[in-house]
Amino acid sequence: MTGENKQQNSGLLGWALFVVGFAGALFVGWIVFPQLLYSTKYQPINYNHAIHQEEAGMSCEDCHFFREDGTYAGKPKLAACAECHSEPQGETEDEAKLVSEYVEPEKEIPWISYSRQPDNVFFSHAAHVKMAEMDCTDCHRDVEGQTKAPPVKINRLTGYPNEVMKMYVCEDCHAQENVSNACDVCHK
Amino acid sequence: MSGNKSGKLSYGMVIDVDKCTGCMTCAVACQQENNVPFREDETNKVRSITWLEVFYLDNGKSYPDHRKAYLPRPCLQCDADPYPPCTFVCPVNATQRDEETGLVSHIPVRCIGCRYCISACSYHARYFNWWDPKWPKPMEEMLTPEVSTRMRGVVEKCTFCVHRLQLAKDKAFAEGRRELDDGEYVPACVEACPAKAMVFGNLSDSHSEVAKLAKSPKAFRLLERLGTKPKVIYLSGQEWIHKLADNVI
Amino acid sequence: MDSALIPEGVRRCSFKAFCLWLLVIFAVIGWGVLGGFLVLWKGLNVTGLNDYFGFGLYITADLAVIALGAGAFFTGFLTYVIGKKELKDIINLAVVVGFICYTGAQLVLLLEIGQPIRGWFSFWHPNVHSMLTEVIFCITCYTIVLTIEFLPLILENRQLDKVPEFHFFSHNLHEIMVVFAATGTFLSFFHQGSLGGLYGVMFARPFAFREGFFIWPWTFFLFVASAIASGPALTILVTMMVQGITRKKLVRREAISLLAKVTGYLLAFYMLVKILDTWWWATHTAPNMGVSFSEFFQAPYGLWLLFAEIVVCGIIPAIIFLTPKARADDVLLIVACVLDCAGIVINRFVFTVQNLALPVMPFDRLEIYVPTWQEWAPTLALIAYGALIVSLSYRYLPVFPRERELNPID
Amino acid sequence: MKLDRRAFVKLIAGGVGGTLLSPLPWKMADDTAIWSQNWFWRPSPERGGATTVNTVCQLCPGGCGIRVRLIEDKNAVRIDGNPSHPVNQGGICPLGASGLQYLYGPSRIETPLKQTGQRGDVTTLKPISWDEALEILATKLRGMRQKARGLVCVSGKRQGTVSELFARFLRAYGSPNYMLMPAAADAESLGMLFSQGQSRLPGYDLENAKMIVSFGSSYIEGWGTPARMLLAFGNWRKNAESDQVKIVQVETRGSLSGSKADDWVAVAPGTEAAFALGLAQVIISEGRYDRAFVNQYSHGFDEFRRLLQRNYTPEKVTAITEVPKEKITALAREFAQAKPAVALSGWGQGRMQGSIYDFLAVQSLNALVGSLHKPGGVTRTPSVPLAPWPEVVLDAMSLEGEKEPRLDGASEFQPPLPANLFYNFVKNVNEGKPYRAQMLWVYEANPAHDLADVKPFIEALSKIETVVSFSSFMDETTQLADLVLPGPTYLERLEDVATPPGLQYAVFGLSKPVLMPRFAAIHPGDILIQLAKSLGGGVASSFPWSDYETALKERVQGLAERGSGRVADEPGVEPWKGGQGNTLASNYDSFDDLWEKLGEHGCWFDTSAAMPSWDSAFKTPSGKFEFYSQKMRQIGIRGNDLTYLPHFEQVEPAGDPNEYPLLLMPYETLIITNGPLANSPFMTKMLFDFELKGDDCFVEINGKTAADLGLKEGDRVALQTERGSLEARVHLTGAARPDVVFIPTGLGHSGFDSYIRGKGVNANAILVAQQEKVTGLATWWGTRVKIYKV
Repeated sequence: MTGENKQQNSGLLGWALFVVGFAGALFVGWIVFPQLLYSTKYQPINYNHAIHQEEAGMSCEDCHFFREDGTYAGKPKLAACAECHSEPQGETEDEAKLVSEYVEPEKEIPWISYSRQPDNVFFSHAAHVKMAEMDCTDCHRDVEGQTKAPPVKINRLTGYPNEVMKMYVCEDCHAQENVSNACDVCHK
Repeated sequence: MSGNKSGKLSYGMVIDVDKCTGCMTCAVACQQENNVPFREDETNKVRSITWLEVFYLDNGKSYPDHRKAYLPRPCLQCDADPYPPCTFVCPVNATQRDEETGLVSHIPVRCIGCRYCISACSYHARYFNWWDPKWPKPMEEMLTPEVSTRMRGVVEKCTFCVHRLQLAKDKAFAEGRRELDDGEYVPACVEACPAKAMVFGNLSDSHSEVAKLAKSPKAFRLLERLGTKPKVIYLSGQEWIHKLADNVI
Repeated sequence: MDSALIPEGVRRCSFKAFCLWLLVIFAVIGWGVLGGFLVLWKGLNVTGLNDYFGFGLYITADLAVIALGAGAFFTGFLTYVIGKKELKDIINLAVVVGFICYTGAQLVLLLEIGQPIRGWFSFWHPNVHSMLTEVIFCITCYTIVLTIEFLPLILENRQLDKVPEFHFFSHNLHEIMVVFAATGTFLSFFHQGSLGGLYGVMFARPFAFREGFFIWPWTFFLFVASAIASGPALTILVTMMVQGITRKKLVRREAISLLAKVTGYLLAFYMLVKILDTWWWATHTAPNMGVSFSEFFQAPYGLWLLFAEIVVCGIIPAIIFLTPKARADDVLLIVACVLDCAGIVINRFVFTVQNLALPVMPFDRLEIYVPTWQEWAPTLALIAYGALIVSLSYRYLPVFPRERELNPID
Repeated sequence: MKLDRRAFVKLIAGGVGGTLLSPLPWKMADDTAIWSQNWFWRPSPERGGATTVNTVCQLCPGGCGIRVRLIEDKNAVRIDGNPSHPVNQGGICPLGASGLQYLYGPSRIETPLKQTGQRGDVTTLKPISWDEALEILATKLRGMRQKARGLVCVSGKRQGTVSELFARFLRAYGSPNYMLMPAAADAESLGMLFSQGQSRLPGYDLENAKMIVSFGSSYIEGWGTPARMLLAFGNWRKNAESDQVKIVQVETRGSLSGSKADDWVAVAPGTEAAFALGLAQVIISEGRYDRAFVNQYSHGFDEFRRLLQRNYTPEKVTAITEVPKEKITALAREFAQAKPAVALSGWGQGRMQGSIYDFLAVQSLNALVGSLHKPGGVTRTPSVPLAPWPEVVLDAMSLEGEKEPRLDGASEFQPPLPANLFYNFVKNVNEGKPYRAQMLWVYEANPAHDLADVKPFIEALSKIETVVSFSSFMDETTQLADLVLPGPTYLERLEDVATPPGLQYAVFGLSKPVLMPRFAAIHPGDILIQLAKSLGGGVASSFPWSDYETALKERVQGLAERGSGRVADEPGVEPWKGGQGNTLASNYDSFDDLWEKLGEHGCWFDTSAAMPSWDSAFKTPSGKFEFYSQKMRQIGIRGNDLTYLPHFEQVEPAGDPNEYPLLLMPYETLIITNGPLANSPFMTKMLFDFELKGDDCFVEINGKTAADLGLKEGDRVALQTERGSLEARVHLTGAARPDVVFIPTGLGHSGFDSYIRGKGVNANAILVAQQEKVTGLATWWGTRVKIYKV
C-alpha cells in the first residue's frame, strides 16, 4: 500500500468510524436507553375493564367519581370491590386472589397508579373535566375494552411511572389554552 | 394601585392588632395546617420555622406605664412594582407572584437554597430548613396531604394557605362555578383566630370586609416607606404601635 | 526528581522543600475539605448562618475573590486590547490568579447553597430577572474563558509541549488570545457590575438599596470600579510575594510600577465615586426610606467599618499608588496592595453581613453573625488552593516570561 | 489496521453528535432534575378523601366545639373550631389547635404499666396486660375493703359523668375521700353559698356588659373558658369608638390582659380585694349604688357600709394598694355609671383557690351596682337537666365509710360545706392523721407537677402504698405511680362535657371517638364499671350498667325529657343575645333523635334558664343577697362581725423579709399550658426567646430592681425561697413591678416527651401556699424570695 492510499483509507475509515459512533449513539439514545431507564411492575391483580363494563354493565363513574367536596376519588376502595366480589365471580386465578388475599382479610388492594402526581403537585380533575370539559382520554390511556391491566413502567431515576404527566406538558397546554401558569396553580 | 399586573383578585388580610390577644392560636393552626416541622429546641429564633411569626412589641415605658402588644406576621404577600423583593431575586423561579390572585408562592422542590430571597425580605417572612424535618413516628400521621413536606436546604414561607384556594376552586368547579364566594377560601390562621382579629378576602372587591377595613383610618402597613406594598394590613388605634410599624425620621 | 517537568533554564527549590511547602498547603486544604464535607453531609446548620444572615462568610469570600479576580481581565485588557506590552511580564500570573479566584468561588458557592445537587437549576430553570442568574451565567462563562486562557500556559509545560498537537493547539490559542481577553473583559465587566446589582436591587433592605440613577449606571460602575481598582493590586501582591519567597526578580519593576500607577488612578476614581455614593445614600436615599445614617452603624458594625473602608483602605493606598516615590518603594507598595485588597473585602463584608444585621423593622433587633470553623476552613482553604495553584504553576510552567532573562543561570 | 488517534477522535465525535440528537442527555437532565427533588426519607402524607367530624375538646374544662379533619377516616390532620358551637363559634385556642400532637404524641402510654422496681424509676414501669392490671387493682381493693376510707381519688375534672362515676365508686366502696385539684372554683362555690345560699359557680354575662373590671383575672390569658373569653374580647373591641366596652385590669403584673385593657391599675401585690372595697366605698358614699336592688334584695348593707366607711376610704385604700385616690374615685364613678358593668374575680387562670373574702368583695361590688342576675352582669352557671342515676347502694362497709371524717378535715365543718381542702389533705397524709391513706387514684390531674407548693404533696405520696394513674401520658404523677391504666385520649372516647366555667347559659357537650383508639386503651368509666362488678356487693349494685355508654345515656335521657334547649347545628347563633326572653326552639323530638344529633354536632345548649327569678335567686336565711352572711353563721362558722362581711385580709407572704427581700409571684399565660397536660411542641415553639432560651426559662424583673442587684438581661440567677431554690434567667421588663419577680408556671416538666422535658423550671416547687384561717382554702400569689447571680 502506498502512503497516499494509506492516508485515503484511513480518512475513509475515520469517517466510517464517525458514522459508526453516530449511529451507535443514536441507537443507544433512542432504543437502549429507554429500555434501561424503566423497570416494569405488575398490578397485584389483573383488572379487566372490559368485563366490568360489558358484562357487569358498570359505568366509569361507578368507580372513578368525584367526591362531594369536588376532589377526585381516583381508584375505588376495596369496599366497592367487595360489594360484588364477596366471593369469587369466576374461575380465574386473579378472582380467587382478590377474595382470599384482599376481600376476606379486608386489606386494601395495593394498586400501582399509572399517573399519580407527586406530593408537591395539586391536580384538579374538576378543573379539567368539569370546567375545561376535557375527556379522560386526553391524558389517560383509554381503558375501554381493555381486558388486561398493562404493566407499569417505572422510571428508575425519578421513581415515577412513565405515564405520569410532566410539568412541561401542563405548562404547554395551559399556555395554549390561555390558562394561568402561575406556580401555585398546581404546586403545593 | 401598583403598576404590576393585578387581576380582579387580590387576596389580602387585615389584622387588628388591638383585637389580637397574643394567644398564638394562629401560629399553631398554621403549623398544623402546613406541616411546619418542629424540633426539640426551637429557642434559637433565627433558625426556627414559623410561617406565621408573632412579634412582640412594647411601648418602651416602665412600670406602670408599660404596654405590650403582639403582632402576627404571615408572609405579607407584597405587591411591589414590578416584583416583590423576594421573587425578583430568585435565580431558579422557585418563587413567584401569581398575577391573577396576587399570592406569592414558593415551591420548595425547585428551590436550591441560595437564600437570596431571605436576604431580600425585610420582614423575615422566609425561613430556611437548616435541618431535615423529622416527625416522631406516629406524628407523621397528622401531616396534611394538601401541603407537601419540605427537605433540608430549602426555603419555605407562608403561602396564605394557597392549597385551600385550590381545594375551594375544586369544589366550585365541581359545582359548575368559576367564581368563589366570599369566605370560601380562608387561610388556617384566620379561621382559627378566636378573637376574630384577622379578616381575609379580596382587596380588589370594594364590597369585601377586608377592602373596607383596609381603608380605615386605623390601618397601616409594615415599612410602608420601602415600597414593598404588602397585602397584609394592620389596624390599631394606638399611636405607639403605628410608630413601631415604620421607620419615620 | 521532578526536574524533567521544570521549565528549562530556570532554578527551582529542591523537590523536598517543595513537598514540605505542599504539605503545609494540603493541611489547610484538608481542613477546608473536612469543613466543606461536614457542611454537605450535615447541612448548613453547622455554620453560623441563620434566617437573619442568609449570607455570611462564604458569600463575602466569594464576592471578594471575584472582585480580586478582576486583575485577570483588567490586566488582559491593558495588555492585549490597549496594548501595554510591558504587562506581558505579568499577564500570565494575572490569568492564574483570576482562574484561582473564579474556580475557588464556584467551589465555595457549592457549599453555600442548601441544595448543591440542584445548583444547576439556575441554568435549567433560570429566572432571567434575577441578578443572581446573571451573575451565575457570567461567572460560569468567564470561568470557561479563564480556563481557556490558562490552558496554553499549561500546555507550555516542558513535557506537554513535546506533544505536537498540544504545541500546535497552544500556539494557536496564543494567536487568538486577544479575542478571549476581549470576551473576558466584556463578561467580567458585566458581572462585576451585576454583583453590585445583587445588593442594589434588594429594595427592602435600605442599607444596600440605591435608587434610580444610583442603581443604573452608578452602582454598576461603582462595583466595576471597585473590582478593577483592587484586582490588579492582588496581582501585584502575588507577584511581590512570589518574588519575595523565591528571592528572585521575576518581573521588571516597570511593569509593576505601571500596574500600580494604573491601579492608583482607578482606586482614586473609585474612591471619588464611592464617597459620592455614600454621601447621596446618607443624605437622600436612606432618609427617604425612613432610616437615618447613624442607624446603619450599630456596634459591632460601627462607623469604624466605613472609616476603614474609605480612608484606611481606600484613600491611603490610592495616595501611595499615585506617588511615584512611594510606589517605587517595595514595602510601601506591598502595604498599599494589602490595604487595597482589604478594602474590597471590607466592602463586600459590609454589603453582605452588615446589610443583613441591621434591623429594618423598628421593633426588630440587631443580630450578630459569628462564622463557625466550618465556614472559616473552606474559606482559608480557598486561599491555600490559590497558593497551591500558584506554586505548581510557578514551578512547572513558564509563568514569568522574563524569568530566564532576569535570572540567568551562571 | 490500527485505530489511530485521529480515528478515535472521529468515533467519539460521532458518538457525541449522535447522543446529542438522541433523547438521552435531555431526558437524563430532566429526570435528574426530578430525582434531585425527591428525598426518599421525607414523609409523604397519606392522601385520600377528607371528612370532618364534630366533637368537643377536653384538653381543658372549656369544652369548645371542634371539628376534626380526617383523611380516609383514619388520619386526623387538623383540629379547628366548630362554628356552630355557641361557646367558641369557630375559634380555638393554641392548646386545642395542637390537640393532634397529644393524640399522636410520643409521650402517650400504650399499655397498662406496673412498677416492678423502685417507685419513680420509669425504666422499671413494665407493660402488663389489661386483664392483669385490672386484676391487681381488684385484688388490692378487695383486700382493703375493711379500711375502705384509705382509698383516695384526686380528680382534675370537676364536672362530668366520669368524675361522677369516680365519686360514686368511692362512696359505694366506702371512702369519703374524693378530692378535686384545687381551683378558684373552691372559693367561688363557698362564696356563692355564703352570699346567695347556693353552692353554685358564678356565670358572667360578659357578652352584654358595657364595662368590665377584672380583679387579677387573666381574662384573655386562660381565665374562664379561653376561646369564649377571646371571642368576647374580640366582640368588645369590635364596636365603634363611641360604643366601646371599657375594660379595666386590676393586677400587679403588666400582663397581656393589662396591656389589652383600656386601663391597667397596677395595685400593690395581693391587694386587688382592697381595691374592690375602695370602689364599693366610693359608690356607696356618693350614693351611686343600685338602690332598688340594695333595698329589696340585699341583707346587711348597713353593716357593709359602716365597715367600708371605717376601713376602705380612698385614702386608706391608696395606702394599701398604692393606687392614687383620684383614680379610685374616678373608676368607681365610671363603674357605677356604666350599666351594665361587671367585676370579675378569680386570680390568674383561676387555678388558685384564693380567699373567700376576695371573692365576696368583688361579688359585693357587682351587687352594689345591681349587676346580679341581670343581663350584662353576673349570675350563676345554670345546671344541665341530666337525669339522676339511681341512688348509690350502700352496704355495711360503705355505711361505715360514710361516718369516717374526710382526710382533708372538711367534714369538721357542719355539713353541707362542700369544701375541697386539698392542702389540709396533704398535711394530714404527711402527719398520718386521722388515719392512713392507702391507695391514691389520680384522674385527669398531674398534682406532682401542677400543684402549687408541690413538695409536701410529693412527700405525702411516699406515705401512700399504692398510687394508680389513669393518665394517657407519662406525666410526673404517672411516673410516680405503681399502676398505670391509660385511658383513650379525648379524640378516641365517648364522654360528656359539662357547662364550662363562668358561662351564663347551659351547655352540654358530647365528645365521641372520631377515630379508632390508637392503643388498647380502656375508658376509665368502663374500668370503674368492671371493677365494681368484680368487687360485688353494694359496689356492684351501684354500677348496674353494662358499660359507660349505657350509664351516660341514662343521664342524657333527662335532657330529652326536659325537651328544652337545642342541638347546636347552625353557625352564627349568639345565645347571649336577647337576654332572658331568648328561648330558642328545641330541634329534637326524642331521646334517640337527641342522641344522634348530639353525636353529629357535639353540643346541646339552653338559654331559657339563663337568669334565676328573684324569688329563686337567694337561698340564704334572709332570702336575699347577704352582704353580711347569715348563711356562714347558720353553717356554724364562728367569729366576729368581720368574719361575716367582705373585707380585705393582708396575707403576709411566707418568708422573712430580711432574708428574702423580694417577692416572687407566679403568672400564667395561654401559651404555656397548666393542668394535667404539658405544652405541645407547636406551643413551645411559639415562646419568645426571652421566655425560654435553650433549657432556661426567664423570670421577669424590673430594670431598676435588676440594676440594684447588679443583674443584666439574660443573667442566670438562683431564686431561693423557704421551700427551696431554682435557677432561671432574668428578663428585664417594664411590665414587672420593682421588687417583684414574676415566674411563669407550667414549665419544668420531668415527664412527657423530649419536646418539653427539662425545659425551664417548675415554679410550684418553690412557692409556699398559705391557708385562710376561716375556710382553709389556700393562696399562693406571692412568696418571699431572694435572687442572686450564679
